[in-house]
Amino acid sequence: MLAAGICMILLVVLFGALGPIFVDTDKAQPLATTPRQEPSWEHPFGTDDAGRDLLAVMIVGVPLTMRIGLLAGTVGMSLGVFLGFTSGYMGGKIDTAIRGTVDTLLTVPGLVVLVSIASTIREEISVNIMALVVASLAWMWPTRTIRSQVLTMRERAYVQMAKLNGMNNREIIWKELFPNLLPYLAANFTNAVNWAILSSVGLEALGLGPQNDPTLGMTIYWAITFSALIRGMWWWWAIPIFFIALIFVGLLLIAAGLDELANPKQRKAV
Amino acid sequence: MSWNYTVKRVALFLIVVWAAASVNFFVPRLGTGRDPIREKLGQLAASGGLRQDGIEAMVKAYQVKFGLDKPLYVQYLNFLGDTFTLDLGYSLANYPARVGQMIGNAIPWTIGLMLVSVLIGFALGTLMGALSAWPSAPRFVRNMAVPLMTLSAIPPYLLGLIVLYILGLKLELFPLSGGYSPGRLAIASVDFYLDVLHHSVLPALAIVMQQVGFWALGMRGMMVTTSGEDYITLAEANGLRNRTIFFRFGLRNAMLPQLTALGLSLANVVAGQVIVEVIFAYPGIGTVLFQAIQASDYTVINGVVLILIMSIGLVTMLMDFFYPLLDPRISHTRQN
Amino acid sequence: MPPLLEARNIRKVYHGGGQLFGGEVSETVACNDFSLSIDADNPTFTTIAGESGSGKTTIARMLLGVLDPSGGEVLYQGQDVRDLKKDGQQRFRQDVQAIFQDPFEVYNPFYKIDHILTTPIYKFGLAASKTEAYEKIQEALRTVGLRPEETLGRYPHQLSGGQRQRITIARALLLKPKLIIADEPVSMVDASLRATILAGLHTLYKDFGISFIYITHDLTTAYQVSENIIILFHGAVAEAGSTEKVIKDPQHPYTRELIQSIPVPVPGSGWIEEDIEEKEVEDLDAEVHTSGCPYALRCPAAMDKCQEPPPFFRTEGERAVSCFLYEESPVLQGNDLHEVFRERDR
Amino acid sequence: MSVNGGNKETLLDIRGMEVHFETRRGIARAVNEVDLTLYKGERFGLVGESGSGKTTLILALLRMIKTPGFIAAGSATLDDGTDLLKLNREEIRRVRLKRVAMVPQGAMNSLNPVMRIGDQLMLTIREHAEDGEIPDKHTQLKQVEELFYRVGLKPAVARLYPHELSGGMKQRACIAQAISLNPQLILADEPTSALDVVVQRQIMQTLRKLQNELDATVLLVGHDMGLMAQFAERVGIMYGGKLVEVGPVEDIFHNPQHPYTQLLISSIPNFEIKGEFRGIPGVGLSLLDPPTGCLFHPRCPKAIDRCKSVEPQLKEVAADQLVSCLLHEEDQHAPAS
Repeated sequence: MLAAGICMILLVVLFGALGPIFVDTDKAQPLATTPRQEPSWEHPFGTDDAGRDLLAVMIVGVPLTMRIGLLAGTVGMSLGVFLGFTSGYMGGKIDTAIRGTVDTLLTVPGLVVLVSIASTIREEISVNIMALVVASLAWMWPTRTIRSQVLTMRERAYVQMAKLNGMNNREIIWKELFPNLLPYLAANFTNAVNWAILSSVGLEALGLGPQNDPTLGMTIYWAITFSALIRGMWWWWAIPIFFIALIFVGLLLIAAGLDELANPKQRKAV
Repeated sequence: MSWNYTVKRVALFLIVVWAAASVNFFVPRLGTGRDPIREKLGQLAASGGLRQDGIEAMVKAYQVKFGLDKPLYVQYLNFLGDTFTLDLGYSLANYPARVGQMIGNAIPWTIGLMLVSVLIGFALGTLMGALSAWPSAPRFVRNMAVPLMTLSAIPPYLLGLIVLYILGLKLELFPLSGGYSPGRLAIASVDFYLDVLHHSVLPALAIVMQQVGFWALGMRGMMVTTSGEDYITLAEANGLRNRTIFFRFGLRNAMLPQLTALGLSLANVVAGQVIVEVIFAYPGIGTVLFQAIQASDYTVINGVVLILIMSIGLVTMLMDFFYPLLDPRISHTRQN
Repeated sequence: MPPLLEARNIRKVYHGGGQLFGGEVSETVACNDFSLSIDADNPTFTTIAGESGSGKTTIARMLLGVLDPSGGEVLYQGQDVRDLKKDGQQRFRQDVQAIFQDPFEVYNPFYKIDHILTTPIYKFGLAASKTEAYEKIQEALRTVGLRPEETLGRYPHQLSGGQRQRITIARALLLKPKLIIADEPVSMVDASLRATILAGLHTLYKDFGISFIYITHDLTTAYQVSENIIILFHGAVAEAGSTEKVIKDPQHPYTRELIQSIPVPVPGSGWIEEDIEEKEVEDLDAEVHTSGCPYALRCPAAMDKCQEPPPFFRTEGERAVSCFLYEESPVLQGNDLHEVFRERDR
Repeated sequence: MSVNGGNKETLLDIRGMEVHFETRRGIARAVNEVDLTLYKGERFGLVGESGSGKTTLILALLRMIKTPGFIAAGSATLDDGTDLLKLNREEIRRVRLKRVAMVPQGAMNSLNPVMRIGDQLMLTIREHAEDGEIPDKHTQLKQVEELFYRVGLKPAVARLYPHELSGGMKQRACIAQAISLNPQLILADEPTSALDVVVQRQIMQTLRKLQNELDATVLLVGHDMGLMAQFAERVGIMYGGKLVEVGPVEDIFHNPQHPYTQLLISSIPNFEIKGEFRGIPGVGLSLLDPPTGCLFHPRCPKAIDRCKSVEPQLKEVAADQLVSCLLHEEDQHAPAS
């Protein structure tokens, strides 16, 4: 599972990295080519209403979407690791406060809050700001799951043994807990990236994305706005969906594979 | 259920609503000046998104309402008061339509679609996930884990585009958009309800497909753990029928964490649903939100956000209250 | 000179179910007013015995300083372990060590078993060089009957339970502590290996002069290894004294019931046939929450007086019993079990 | 060979039972050519350390071995000729509880946490009733209360959930369930290992009393020799999936024949010896890489050369006492060339 997932993501990354060598990315701008062309040898993915070549759009857009996901995932995860470890290991009042906040915030529909934020700063949204907006909510799940993992691990006898071996809290966290949590953290990170991409695509599909960058979500937004579906321009929406699906399934497979590594109980059953 | 717990839980709900309302109040006032309404209206008028005749009337209405000459805290208190009485003000783009009215018209559509599709998705997904981890289930069921996982990974609105294309456009089995056929009178008749049902199949299908995958995946993990429990072994040793063990011992127990997850993920479910409505031009709250975003209609956007947060908060609270009925080990009262 | 380790009226109350928003708080007294002291210069082997829920592991963890008592204090050389400065902390860790129940769980699965042996050497500066450290480790492993070449460099799951437990004993040996708290060290080991492990502990006590606090639910092994015994019931001490006396001639009604319940490995001795007087306890929580003698609800000899907490009566020099049946005997001053144990040593 | 000593009637005859587990590193023989006869109304104790195959044997009799394990060979015939190992799924389901019942090891977790105790018992009774003969709710409840009375539980327990019961009460409820259809054979897998000794004695006495009333056979599996000495009439010793010695409890404890049994008996701690520790030397065997010949020979103080190559067979050495050891084969027969 892990290998299949990594292959899929690698494929997507290579597509974005090597694409510019073969295809002129200027054709991702409006009015670059003839509009409304079906897929053909000249335009393998077709062109849209505004005359953008969709192959070029994908080559520019896929890395942009991945970048939003990675940036937001990294920020969210870093916060999650910090808060999760603090909460789980320290316990007491700090834990109660962090856990209470996270559990409360989780019941708030994240995307809807993002809509509210994004619509206020709509004009200024760029790819990086988009990532920051999404990151503002991407830390909650990691905090929650890492906390509960740390909580169970903290009770393990080897942590007590480490205390008796004279290790201090910092050493116990980094030398005893962290290595064992690595697969969990990797799976968590993958999930955070996945969530970030999901949210950014969702916001973009509502028109709340970077207006001048052809991310995957914005491409879908334009396709919806200009009724590509009813007009039979299937390539306009099907192609970004294909890439989004590829990214999501790839990330999910990686996360599931890592989970299996971390959790031998699941491993037996599969 | 103890009083103490009830009071605490209701208080938490009110805090969430209060926090959401406060964010709604302060965020628009951060960047802009002291008169956000006039400023927003100015922007709208400049881009031609507003009917001219409404502007002055609306500005006046808002000034009276918020007392913009009054200090900020008075404005804030007024705003909170309005929020808790569900008075959400006027739509900027469709004055004199009231936000509450617009949302009120849309909400039955959303709730209907959502309730049905989430329930079907949850039930089907839970069952399939449980079967896929049950050692004595047929082989083909156990092999379904991978396709289910793929489905769960794709957001419902993207699935929506695909089913819309295949079942709506190509096969012409279902209408492409809307909640009912244009021109049909929205009166309570069998014909009308059938029409509504017909229109809701595709958006519901899109949500159900993704939901099935999501719940199946979670349930599979829970079922793997549950099927190793001692009480499953003893039930088998006691010669209970396989079906009884599966439903009353396996599924019943493995489902409990799923229900907690349902409460927690409801927020995400709703968000995904909002975009599905846009794709299908379904007359629900998502479409209202989408149109408001396109028209920069901030009062409507904020109203929708607030209503969504409130209703999800309400549902999670109710679920917390009902959970002890399902799991006798959890109790909100002290054991004596 | 203050004793090496002293528990002074320690108490532990657990609060359950408390959350920011939800759950009611319930209290469980896991340990009520426990006092004990261990001298450094005169090694002793003391058993703390009790059934599940008696609070024995809670006491062990408080003595080790990994769990803070809710009341009272644990003193290391006269100083509260919570207030120890860095070097004091270091000496405390070195002097008071532990062996745990599950010989698999104490190993971090990420590291080879060497980790558990090299860390204390490095942390406590026990060796000047890598070679010296390695020699010390080898020597310790050989002392507990393991071949270093068969154990070092392996991961915990590659060794048997018996080997793993012996390595933790080697670790304790490496540190040369003055006191080892062994929490159910043989309960998860097969019977045939149990003897080997217990023999290892006994060697450390006899040959290396290390004191032991042996925590167990198994009175037969307690009898084999220990000189003093403390019987716990629901967080309170029922009876304490020399192992020989307490086990061969139990005085507290609970101790009697406990010892009669042990199936002796002699066929046909009537354990299964003999009718036992069973007093069913209606309310399980009542025993935990009572202010009087916790055993009173089941006790065949219960009296009205048992609603009050019984003090320790010193029924003889080497024994104290917390039961009103012995109220003729003098009351043990200050609950100091050490007084009783010292009598045996004289 | 004659296994039937005296005039006891055979209840279950196990012949050549083999249970294998397929692992990545080869096949592990968890139960290895086991022959065992259980008589009607007797209390038989099966002793072994972890990994000796005693629990696997019980699960195999109930046909509950899960993949990667499987029953590779053998038969287990009840007194009416039914071979447990050959029944189809529905047939074995009907045998469970009705003829062969199990008292579980982990009573703490053996009851469905979301069902009231009474409902669980009634469900079991209904599932075993013939179609159309399902008793009404009132009769079922009466039946449950009667069962509770027999195991020493109050009728009110029927309305409680498992988490509201103490460990001992849970195990009583499990025993009530096990005897609900008057089984001929009760398989008890370390039924008291999770309980305190005071409660252990009460539970074992209850089990003993019920066994008498039902005239059922109890197969008690465990490693606590004291418990075996007190409860069992006959004892079997397992090592590495093989039965190495079977005999009356007095003989096993006072006159053990197999070197492993001898070491096992001498390693039991008691209140007579202080400061002396006798164990069994060496390490337990790996089922994946078993030694040739006698499985115990690498640890056996009395091993002879032939033990390394010749697999001993279970042979009768005294009345009712069977041992699988070459030393005894040598005693009886002239050394084979």
